[in-house]
Amino acid sequence: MTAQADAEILSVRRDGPYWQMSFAAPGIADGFRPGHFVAIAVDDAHILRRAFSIRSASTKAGGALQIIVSPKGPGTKWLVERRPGDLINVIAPLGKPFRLPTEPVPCVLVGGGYGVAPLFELASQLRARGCPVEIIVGAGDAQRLYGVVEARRVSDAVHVTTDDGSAGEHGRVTDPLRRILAGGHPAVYACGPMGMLQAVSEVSAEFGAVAQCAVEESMACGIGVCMTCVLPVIGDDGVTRMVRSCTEGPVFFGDRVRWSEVGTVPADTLGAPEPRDD
Amino acid sequence: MTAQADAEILSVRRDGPYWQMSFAAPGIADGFRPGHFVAIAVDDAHILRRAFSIRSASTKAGGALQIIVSPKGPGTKWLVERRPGDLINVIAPLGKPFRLPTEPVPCVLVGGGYGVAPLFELASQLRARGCPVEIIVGAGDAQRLYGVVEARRVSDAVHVTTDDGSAGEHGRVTDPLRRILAGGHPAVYACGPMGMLQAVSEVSAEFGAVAQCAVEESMACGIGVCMTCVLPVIGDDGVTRMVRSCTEGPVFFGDRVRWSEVGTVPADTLGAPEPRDD
Amino acid sequence: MTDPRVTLGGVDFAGPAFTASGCAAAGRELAGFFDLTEIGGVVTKSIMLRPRSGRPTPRMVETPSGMLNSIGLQGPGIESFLENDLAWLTDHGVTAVVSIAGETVDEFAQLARILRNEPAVKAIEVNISCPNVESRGQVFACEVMSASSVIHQVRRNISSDVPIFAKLTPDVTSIAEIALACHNAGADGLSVMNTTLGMAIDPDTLRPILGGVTGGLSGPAIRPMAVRCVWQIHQVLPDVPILGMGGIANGEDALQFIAAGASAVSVGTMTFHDPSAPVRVQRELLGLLDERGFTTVADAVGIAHRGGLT
Amino acid sequence: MTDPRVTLGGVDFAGPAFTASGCAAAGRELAGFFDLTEIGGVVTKSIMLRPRSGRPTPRMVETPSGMLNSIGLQGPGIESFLENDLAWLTDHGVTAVVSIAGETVDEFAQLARILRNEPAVKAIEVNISCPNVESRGQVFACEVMSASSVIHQVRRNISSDVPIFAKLTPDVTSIAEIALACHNAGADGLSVMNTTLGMAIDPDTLRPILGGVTGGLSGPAIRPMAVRCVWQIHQVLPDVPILGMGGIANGEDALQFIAAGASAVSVGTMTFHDPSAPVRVQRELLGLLDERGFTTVADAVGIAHRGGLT
Ligand SMILES: Cc1cc2nc3c(=O)[nH]c(=O)nc-3n(C[C@H](O)[C@H](O)[C@H](O)COP(=O)(O)OP(=O)(O)OC[C@H]3O[C@@H](n4cnc5c(N)ncnc54)[C@H](O)[C@@H]3O)c2cc1C
Ligand SMILES: Cc1cc2nc3c(=O)[nH]c(=O)nc-3n(C[C@H](O)[C@H](O)[C@H](O)COP(=O)(O)OP(=O)(O)OC[C@H]3O[C@@H](n4cnc5c(N)ncnc54)[C@H](O)[C@@H]3O)c2cc1C
Ligand SMILES: Cc1cc2nc3c(=O)[nH]c(=O)nc-3n(C[C@H](O)[C@H](O)[C@H](O)COP(=O)(O)O)c2cc1C
Ligand SMILES: Cc1cc2nc3c(=O)[nH]c(=O)nc-3n(C[C@H](O)[C@H](O)[C@H](O)COP(=O)(O)O)c2cc1C
Ligand code: FES
Ligand code: FES
Repeated sequence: MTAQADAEILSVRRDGPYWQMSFAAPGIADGFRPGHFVAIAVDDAHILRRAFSIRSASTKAGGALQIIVSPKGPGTKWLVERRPGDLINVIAPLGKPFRLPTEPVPCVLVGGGYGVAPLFELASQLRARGCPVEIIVGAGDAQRLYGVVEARRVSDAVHVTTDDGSAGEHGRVTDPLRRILAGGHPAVYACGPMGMLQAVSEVSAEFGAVAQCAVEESMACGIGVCMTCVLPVIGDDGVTRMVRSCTEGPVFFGDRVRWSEVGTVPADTLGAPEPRDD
Repeated sequence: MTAQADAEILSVRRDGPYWQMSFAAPGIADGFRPGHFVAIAVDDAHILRRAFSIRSASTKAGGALQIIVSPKGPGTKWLVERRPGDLINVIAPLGKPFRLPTEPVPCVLVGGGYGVAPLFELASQLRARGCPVEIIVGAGDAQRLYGVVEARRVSDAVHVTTDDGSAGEHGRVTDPLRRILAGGHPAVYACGPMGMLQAVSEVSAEFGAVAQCAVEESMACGIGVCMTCVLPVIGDDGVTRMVRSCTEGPVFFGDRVRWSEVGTVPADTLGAPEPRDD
Repeated sequence: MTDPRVTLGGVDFAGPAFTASGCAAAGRELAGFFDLTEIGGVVTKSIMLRPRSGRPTPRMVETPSGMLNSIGLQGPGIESFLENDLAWLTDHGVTAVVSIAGETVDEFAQLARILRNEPAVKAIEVNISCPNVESRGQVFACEVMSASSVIHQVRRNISSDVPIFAKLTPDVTSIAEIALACHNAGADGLSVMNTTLGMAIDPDTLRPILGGVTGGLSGPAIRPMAVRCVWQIHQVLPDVPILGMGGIANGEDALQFIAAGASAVSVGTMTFHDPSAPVRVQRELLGLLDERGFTTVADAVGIAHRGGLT
Repeated sequence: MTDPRVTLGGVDFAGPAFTASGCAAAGRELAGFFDLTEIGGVVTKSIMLRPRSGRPTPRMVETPSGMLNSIGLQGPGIESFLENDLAWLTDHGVTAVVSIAGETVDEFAQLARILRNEPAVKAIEVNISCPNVESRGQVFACEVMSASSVIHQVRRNISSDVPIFAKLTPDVTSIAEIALACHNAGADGLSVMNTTLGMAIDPDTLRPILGGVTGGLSGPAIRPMAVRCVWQIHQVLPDVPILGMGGIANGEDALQFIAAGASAVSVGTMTFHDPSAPVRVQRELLGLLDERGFTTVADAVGIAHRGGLT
């Protein structure tokens, strides 16, 4: 189902600090579910692909995918300089997507910065199953907020927060989340920076909820063969393993990820080095 | 006088297997004399510059340079894909140009393939000094002939040869050269592949003439600091040295270059390794 | 058409290109991208006796035309490997070259004993480019004595039908010397080369980026170094098969290794760029060999030492 | 603003960036591109006792993010160097660090004696990464004994006011060991690193491309290796100045070297891309140091060993 293709860029549109791109993806778009990502090859000078959440897929005209790019380093900068008609090599869909509830339960979706990208389509699919959906959109400041209008279109309520109060509520996404959780037992979905995912998982746990979190770890291959993208995750057997976020994620249950130990190998991880004197 | 600049591409035009490019070169174009070359930085994946003979310079609109590019490897292919408005980083003018006669002597200019590039402007300057000019244009086949029409415009007579006889005379540039040399004592100028330069030098010598030859050696820096572009050249003192073609050339007197030993270090070169038993 | 088959240490392989250890996991993830039975085989990620967590993240840094990694040999341990990974390869008819790694000479010996009863193991790559805990953490392949002991122990403990390839590090004063020692100790072939040690520092924090501080540099950046290593080893051991690797991105790159003396090649880092790189490289290589008139891959091996094409 | 001045082996230099030996000839050709007195100094192309023709062409191959060269130490010999090149540098007020190379230990000693009377020589870089004709052509810096003898002889024959820097090759099992030996033999500092040995084969002729068969790999491709070498040496010799180099293209790259333990940097191959790279790198480096609150370059030296910025 996952395929590699030279995809023609259909549009590149700037939206504040982000860029929205779409490209033809014949045969790829069909398998898309929210939470999947795409790995894109950039210029010759950089050999590693760049990963992006798939924002949405359309099946018209052979299929197309949309992504949101925040230009940061050389690869993302190169990408946003592409023009319609240019070809980019893509591999998609990749990863394990968000799991949808089988019952029409209320849902709250939390997105930080460009992390809202996969949430629009998720919201639509949840609502199609009869789930009431609220979306919390957060960012450092008004500038870096993404997709508030779109969020309103696909949900029943939108809450906006910024760290500096320049738009919406002054504070963190966890403030409205806490209020929503206090008022009911929704399913929680989140995508955004690791710190936010940790906070969302912790607040959810306080209220007995488990958040599904789409993580972002540095990836060399995106397809499960290199072992660079790991983080400590507790398995069904209670054992912590260093787990690949590209194939076993990017979506994890928030109570399984040892958030505060991401970037370390916890001492009780399977196969952790034995403490040495040196 | 030599300067480095981000130059705006003004035009890129295909002409058979070659591409003619021109770019703005404020302050650079003034110093141009035929035989000079320009070193152009290409894409990020390639750190070395590419060298091109300057075909002509115009001083209009702040100055512009023209070159002829034969796409071969990644750098030249990248270059011909540039579009007007793109910027390329150039260093020019580089090298020692052709020396012009002080008397209005007859001149014969020999160009092979894109090697004719510097000859048009040379012809014009020679004619401006009252020198009658004939140009010999050669190539492997008709396809790879360059600039025959332009050559006619700037000279008194043009001779065309191809190795396979697909255009002009069937044979080598040395065939018409030999006839011309037999009929007079012209100054000889040549630019093209090393084999051709060697042949031109040898035929000239037969008739007691000395050809000025613009050589093409693989260059890493183009400005005299790396010592990659050397060839064995006999100095005024009769001693052979490995001489930089970027700063002491690209134009050399044909009788000074040890053509058949290019690619070796002749045993009597200054500082040549002593023969060893191992 | 050039015959794709190659023989390495007495064993036949379907083609001259392999995956590189650690760049293809145990093959399964690549099966969606190309037919694994078309290439010479899958060289599996170096496996150790026990499960191993590997190093903390970040485990990689992109560098000019290459990357650094400090995975730290993460893996499930030999038992789980046999049960899940090797079994999958066998079930799918994929040729398995099993890479093993240990922290002590004895661990290598134990791994060899465990593998001796596995008919699916076509060949063994002995990754001696990993740290030797018995000797100041220096890697085994840094020193003639430790490299030889490992190879000797593996050779003693495995059937003589199974060729063993010693995987060498370039980070030594004379790689030819280590290669000779490994061959004398019983290596049927040499895998050349592993990554070279490198490092990157974050310009903002001014701290090493990698969780492991230093890491292995791989990719096209190091290709000229790898071609040189193959050349130097083939010079002293012209009859010993070399599995060449280091920055191979296409058929021309692979051809350089073959001409320098490799009998086959592995494709590593470039698989991250293009998951079907191993089979693409193989097809391109065979096409180039064919164009140059070679009927077998073996005919081109080391040809650069014999004056090249004439 | 960060003070650009640095002190290396007791001598003051105007800035932390230098040219790299062999990548700037003797400076003159770069004078048209930037003011040579702004940088720390020009490290001249390694000079030998007698004129030397160097290797046949082709002398270079472009490689991914780097290049191979086999120049073979072409140069006019020390006499002509003093008369023409050093004189030009003196006349133009440019700080000269003279790189010397010999085929025997005695040639190094002779070069040192000739230079001892030259007040214009601010420091000497001893290129021990060249082949030792007395010892199977292995380079001096490959071995503790030969490296030490050269450094010892140069140190004995030159005034103690002139610091000497030993230029090391990365192609050794332990560069820290060679560095220690050189320091013990009298090197005031270490130039780290020279090129690493590499090779390329022409896919059409299937012969080595370089006239010298193998050549030195340089440029951004090898930067992670160079940063690692600097790191390893600073770890064992924290008080010895290191002139760091290998693939430096911009201020961020240079900052990596400083943080890893270099007291100053040299810019080599990237000068071919951008003739004013040395001064640009210096300006960018000083800008980055300033942004990070350093008042001197020295304050940032080796900071990655001390936990980085806090
Ligand atoms: C599952 C997933 C989904 C993502 N979704 C989006 C998205 O929708 N929009 C968006 O703008 N960005 C997204 N990212 C982050 C994006 O991949 C990085 O910003 C991008 O790879 C950085 O490339 P660069 O050339 O700008 O930076 P560089 O720093 O030059 O990248 C160097 C290398 O590091 C890797 N890398 C660096 N930062 C990251 C990172 N944060 N995550 C993964 N790899 C990284 C790159 O892939 C590359 O191999 C996502 C990452 C992951 C893992
Ligand atoms: C003085 C001079 C004038 C030239 N004039 C022209 C011209 O007018 N038109 C034209 O099309 N070409 C000209 N060339 C040749 C041109 O420089 C090369 O074809 C070009 O550099 C090849 O780059 P590439 O990326 O296509 O090939 P690659 O093979 O990828 O080049 C790799 C490296 O080798 C160097 N190199 C390769 N071939 C040559 C060569 N023949 N000469 C010098 N360096 C080389 C390149 O500069 C580069 O650094 C000239 C060369 C010189 C030295
Ligand atoms: C992420 C990564 C993991 C690796 N893991 C191993 C390993 O487990 N065992 C091993 O012998 N080599 C390992 N290598 C080295 C490769 O097998 C190969 O020797 C090296 O990367 C050079 O080839 P390349 O440039 O094609 O990648 C690893 C390389 C990378 C990039
Ligand atoms: C063309 C060329 C010639 C060189 N010549 C010398 C030399 O004569 N002496 C020396 O010590 N190093 C020499 N070097 C090595 C450089 O000084 C430097 O150590 C190496 O290239 C790594 O730095 P870089 O990547 O910035 O070039 C040379 C390098 C190149 C590319
Ligand atoms: S990115 Fe390679 S295993 Fe996940
Ligand atoms: S190209 Fe560098 S000296 Fe001529």
